[in-house]
Amino acid sequence: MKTNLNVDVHHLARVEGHGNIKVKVENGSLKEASWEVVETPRYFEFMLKGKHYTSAGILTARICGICSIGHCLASIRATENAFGITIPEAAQKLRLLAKHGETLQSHFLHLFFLAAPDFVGLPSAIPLVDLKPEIVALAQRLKGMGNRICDAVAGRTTHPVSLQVGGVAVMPDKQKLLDLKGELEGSLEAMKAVVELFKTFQIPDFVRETEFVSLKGEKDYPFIGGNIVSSDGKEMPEADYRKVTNEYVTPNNTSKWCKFSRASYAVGALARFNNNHKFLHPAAAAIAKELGLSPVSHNPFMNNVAQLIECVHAAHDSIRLIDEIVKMKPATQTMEKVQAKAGTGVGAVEVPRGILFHCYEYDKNGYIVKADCVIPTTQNNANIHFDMGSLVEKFASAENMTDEKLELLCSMLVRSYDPCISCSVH
Amino acid sequence: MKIPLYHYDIMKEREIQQPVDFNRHRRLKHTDKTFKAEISSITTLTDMEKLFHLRILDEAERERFTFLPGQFVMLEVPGYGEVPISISGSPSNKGLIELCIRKAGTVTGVLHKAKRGALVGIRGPFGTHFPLEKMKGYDILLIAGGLGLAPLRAPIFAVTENRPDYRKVDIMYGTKDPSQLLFDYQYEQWRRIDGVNLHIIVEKADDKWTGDVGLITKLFDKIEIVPHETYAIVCGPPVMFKFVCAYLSKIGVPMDRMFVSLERRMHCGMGKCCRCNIGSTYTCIDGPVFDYWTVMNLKEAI
Amino acid sequence: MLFKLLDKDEFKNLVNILLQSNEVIAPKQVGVNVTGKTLHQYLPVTSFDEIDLTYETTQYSAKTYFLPYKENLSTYRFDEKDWKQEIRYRQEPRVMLGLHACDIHALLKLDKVLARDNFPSPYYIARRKNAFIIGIDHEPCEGGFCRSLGTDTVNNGFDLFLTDLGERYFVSINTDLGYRVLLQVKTKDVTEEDTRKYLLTRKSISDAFQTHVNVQNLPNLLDLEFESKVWNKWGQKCLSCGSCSMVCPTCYCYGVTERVSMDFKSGAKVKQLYSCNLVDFATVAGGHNFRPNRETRLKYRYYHQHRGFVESYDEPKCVGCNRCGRVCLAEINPPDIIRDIQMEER
Amino acid sequence: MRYLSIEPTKPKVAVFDFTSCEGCELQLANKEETLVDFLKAVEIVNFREVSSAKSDDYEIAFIEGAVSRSDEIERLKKIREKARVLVALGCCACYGGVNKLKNAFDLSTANREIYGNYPKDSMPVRAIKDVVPVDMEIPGCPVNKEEIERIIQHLLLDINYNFPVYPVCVECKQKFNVCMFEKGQLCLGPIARAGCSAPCPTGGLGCYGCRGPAADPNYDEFFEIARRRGFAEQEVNERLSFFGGFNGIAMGVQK
Repeated sequence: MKTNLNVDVHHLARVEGHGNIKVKVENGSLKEASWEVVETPRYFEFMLKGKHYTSAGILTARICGICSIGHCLASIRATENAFGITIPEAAQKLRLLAKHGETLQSHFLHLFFLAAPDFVGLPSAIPLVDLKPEIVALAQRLKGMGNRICDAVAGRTTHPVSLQVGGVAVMPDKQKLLDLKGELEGSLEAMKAVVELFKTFQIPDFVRETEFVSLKGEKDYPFIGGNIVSSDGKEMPEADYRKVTNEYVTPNNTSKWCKFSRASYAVGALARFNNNHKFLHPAAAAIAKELGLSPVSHNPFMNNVAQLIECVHAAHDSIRLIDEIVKMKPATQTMEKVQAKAGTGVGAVEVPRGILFHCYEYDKNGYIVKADCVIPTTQNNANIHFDMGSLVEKFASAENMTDEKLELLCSMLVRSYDPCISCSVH
Repeated sequence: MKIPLYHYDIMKEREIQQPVDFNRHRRLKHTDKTFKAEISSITTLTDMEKLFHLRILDEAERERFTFLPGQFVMLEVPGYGEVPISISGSPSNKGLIELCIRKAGTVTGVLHKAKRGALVGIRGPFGTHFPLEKMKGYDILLIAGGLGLAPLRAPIFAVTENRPDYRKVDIMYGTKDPSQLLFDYQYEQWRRIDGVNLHIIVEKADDKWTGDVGLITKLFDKIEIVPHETYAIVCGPPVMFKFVCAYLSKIGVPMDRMFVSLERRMHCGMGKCCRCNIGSTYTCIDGPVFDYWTVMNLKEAI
Repeated sequence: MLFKLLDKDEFKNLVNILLQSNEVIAPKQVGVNVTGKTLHQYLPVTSFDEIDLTYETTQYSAKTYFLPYKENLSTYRFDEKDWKQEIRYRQEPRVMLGLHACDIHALLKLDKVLARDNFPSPYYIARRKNAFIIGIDHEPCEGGFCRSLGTDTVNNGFDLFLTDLGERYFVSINTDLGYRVLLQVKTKDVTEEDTRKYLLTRKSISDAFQTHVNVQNLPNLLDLEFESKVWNKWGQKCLSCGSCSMVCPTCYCYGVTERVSMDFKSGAKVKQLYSCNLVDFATVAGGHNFRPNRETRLKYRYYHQHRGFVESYDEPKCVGCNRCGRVCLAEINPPDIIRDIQMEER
Repeated sequence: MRYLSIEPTKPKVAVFDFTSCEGCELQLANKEETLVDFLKAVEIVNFREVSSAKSDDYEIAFIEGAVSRSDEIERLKKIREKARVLVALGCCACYGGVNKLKNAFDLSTANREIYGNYPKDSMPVRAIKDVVPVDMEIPGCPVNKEEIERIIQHLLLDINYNFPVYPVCVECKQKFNVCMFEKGQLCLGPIARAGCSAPCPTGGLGCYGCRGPAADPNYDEFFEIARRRGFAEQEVNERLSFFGGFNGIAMGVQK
């Protein structure tokens, strides 16, 4: 057994943003196992002060280039809640469709480009272009489909334009939607190939019990708004999010940490699956079974599997949504008239990496007085950190353990959370 | 019941089926069909300019391609763009198109990277030409400044190859400094032709320069001009030809016997894109060769 | 020209029949503006109900269906050491329904440049000859000065032309194809009473024009006023945004760019409509800009419209639709500029 | 390029991220239909967001993001030393981007309010060109992948790439859109540089000018239009300052 291990990863690769891993094992005992977020802070909550409500969604989309649609949705929902606006049904459907598009884009980006290289022993997906062109083609097709949905509904892939306070500014072209529907239907078969690929991946056997927090489904798998629920049995309205997140600052992280019932909690695909699996589309639920994921799973590496399951669900649900949208009359209203007023509103949205909260206080002219954003990865950071300690304790004593092997294992742990670090610092 | 409207197929028109000939303006043709040409030779003239020899590959197309001094072609590097370039070579040199090109933008940048054997496209020739027929029996002044020698080289060829048709020929050429002199390897040849005088001047001499120094108008001191017996072709930047033409006009050369070649942005060469418009005049159709009287009447020409 | 009467129900039949096997472009309402005014565009339609023939004017002209904003002039296939050029002009027949007289005049003007002059454009001709044009009379639109330019009525350039007589349309038939298409539905012969009604309708439209502009002496005047301060005044306002040219039914100038695909296996020569108001319109390689100032660029736009075009074709390029005036955020519009040049009191 | 008798080269490319959302980097992995060809045209040797391989041997460095911390200055200077061509990728790198909005606030107050007892290292945001010389700036939030592809093709041949200089209105009109002002929305289209194909107005959002100003923008008339159409100075100025491209331009300020 090797008694001294040392891992020092500066700016971990294949994650969004800048984070470091430090692990030290001396004489067989764990000295340090830490996950540090060193991203430069941008002070978005400060920038928002004094901004007009029309700009809030545009600005906060820039918190993250990967989940910009999620930020925009949470932002405009917070504003709508502050102003007391209910958006038209068509807009609700369009927003959900845009969100599914983002989920597909983001999850497949993570699964293929960020996570998968670890399982096949490559530094990145780039060599696959020559080694396994069929996998790259699959990745392109599925991720591209997510992007095309975003393009059609939100006006752009990254940093949406049509998602605005009051609804969705333009009704997408019917033919475009029908084309996408065809693509979605065709993709279901392709996703089966991804499932087969995932069956060949060896997922580390590691469990650490924790609390899972997500939005609570009433009739559907949860995505936009509603109550917050925890696997520890707690529930509260989205407006009371602060009672759940309890953000606090640590000396070595530019991202804050969160805790609820325990020292840390987890959000994301696995949390959503654990809390709401009964609302999954049957096809998605079947795949969960096939890949050996059953609730409540406390293996953080299974988050990858949960993401794949969500992709299948999102594809099926997108087909349903498109069917409903194209049936609407040509002049269906997609925007509600907006009247600014003083007040505070919270918007909670399940974005790819977990539950996202935006909260704004407005003056009577619709300018922001105070803003607060709590990002999924912010909520996960403490959990990642504690997982790391537990992971190292479990594996450090394993036979043939080397610095490199431990580094890979720790990196894989962080990546399995698909952290959005710039986002978490904001 | 259905009404399918019948389809008009332009490809069935007799005119468009004829071989493309850009000299026949009115005929319906494939306006964007390029003649594939090979860069058969490249001569480096200065740091910025190279002379490209182009040969149209198709024999029949090459046979049909004729031009007059002063005309230009649209030279296309497929995938990178198209630029208007005046033809620098001799019209009698059949099938060989010489283009002197300065590295200035994207297309010319690519061309300067290209090597012998490169395949480019040519459309043309386009535009008006110098009236060499009318100039017969007169004294000829051929005046160029800077890159202006590129378009002037074609009339130099035409005049020297038909030497008996013209009287005294004076070639005047000026550049900023000796390093910018184009076609210096040909000066000796021109000088040796009977009755052809070559005068060269630079604005700023270097260590080796022993010739004249100053603006091109200074060369007029050396030349005897019989105003009513003279035709002049002036090629160069607007400031230069403005001064030259003003001088010639002052000593009595009629303005409609001086010819200049104007440079404008062009995207088609066919009077369609309007980029070369000067007021109501298309430089590509009504020019690039204009007599000085017309230029005086074109607002914004100089 | 032959004339027939067409009941509105029969007209609907006609449109439905045309829709069954052809692409139909027609005026369609696309929303309302900030003051509540309805906005229309010429767009592809799939059913009769989408069409609104009572439209005042459209934001954009029908030009784009003849001169697309972007089109491939040619494409290239690159292989190892050679390339192959491909050129296509094919355009399926298309119905242009509900064009006003000014838009048809615009096509007649474009024909002069693009189909009849030097280097006729096969791209344009293919589209033009495959368009089945049904025009329609209308009340004068706000700010439109087509009457001053003689483009409020039209005698050719269309297949069928409709004048609304209430229950039915008075149809002018200009082409053999128009005649044959009309045979598919029930029409009536024109009575003396109908003719009288038609002429009265025409007269009432004609009398309703509010905006008048004197363009008779413009070609000379524009030369005289070349240095006029009028250009500074309006030039200072110009945003150089090109919107006027984009909505103009007769502006045809363009730029060409080429591109290569990312796999370097193909390329395209792309034509994109441009505007003489854009800052780099006359910039040559090497950087010299022949028109660096807004006022010069604006001036040249008017020069082309009212002097250059007249010199070449004995008529102005402008059809008086005033779309450029309406789209201009700076409120630059031909009637005001022309009056200013003529030093008329306003 | 063999038809030009030019042998294609495959330059070594690195991508680095500074203060940003990493959305522009993501664009490099987007436009899936040509991604494989894109990856074959260049050799990516360092791109942390998608690869754990790291090499310091590169010719072209793409820099995403602005500079907002002292360690970033050092990192950037090292990259500048190694790269033959340094490209600022996206609006944050070119102008500072939305990050620059924080410069309007007192940093220590912001730090105290957000980080309490553990203030973080931070400084006023700067564009890349304010720290090291930049060879090329690719504007946009996010950048336009199609444009990136064309730029790469130009870099391969070492020839200039010309960005459009005209305003967004041109491309917006070519999309057949109704003017945003007509719909009652503020839009920087008339003064902002095009090249994006106007996705914002097409999607129902007035332009925010992420590509910076067009050549020779007519600010005076633009402000006059905004005034005439009833937009408040605050709203117009918020727009102008949003992406940092219209540095120092503001309505209601005497020039």
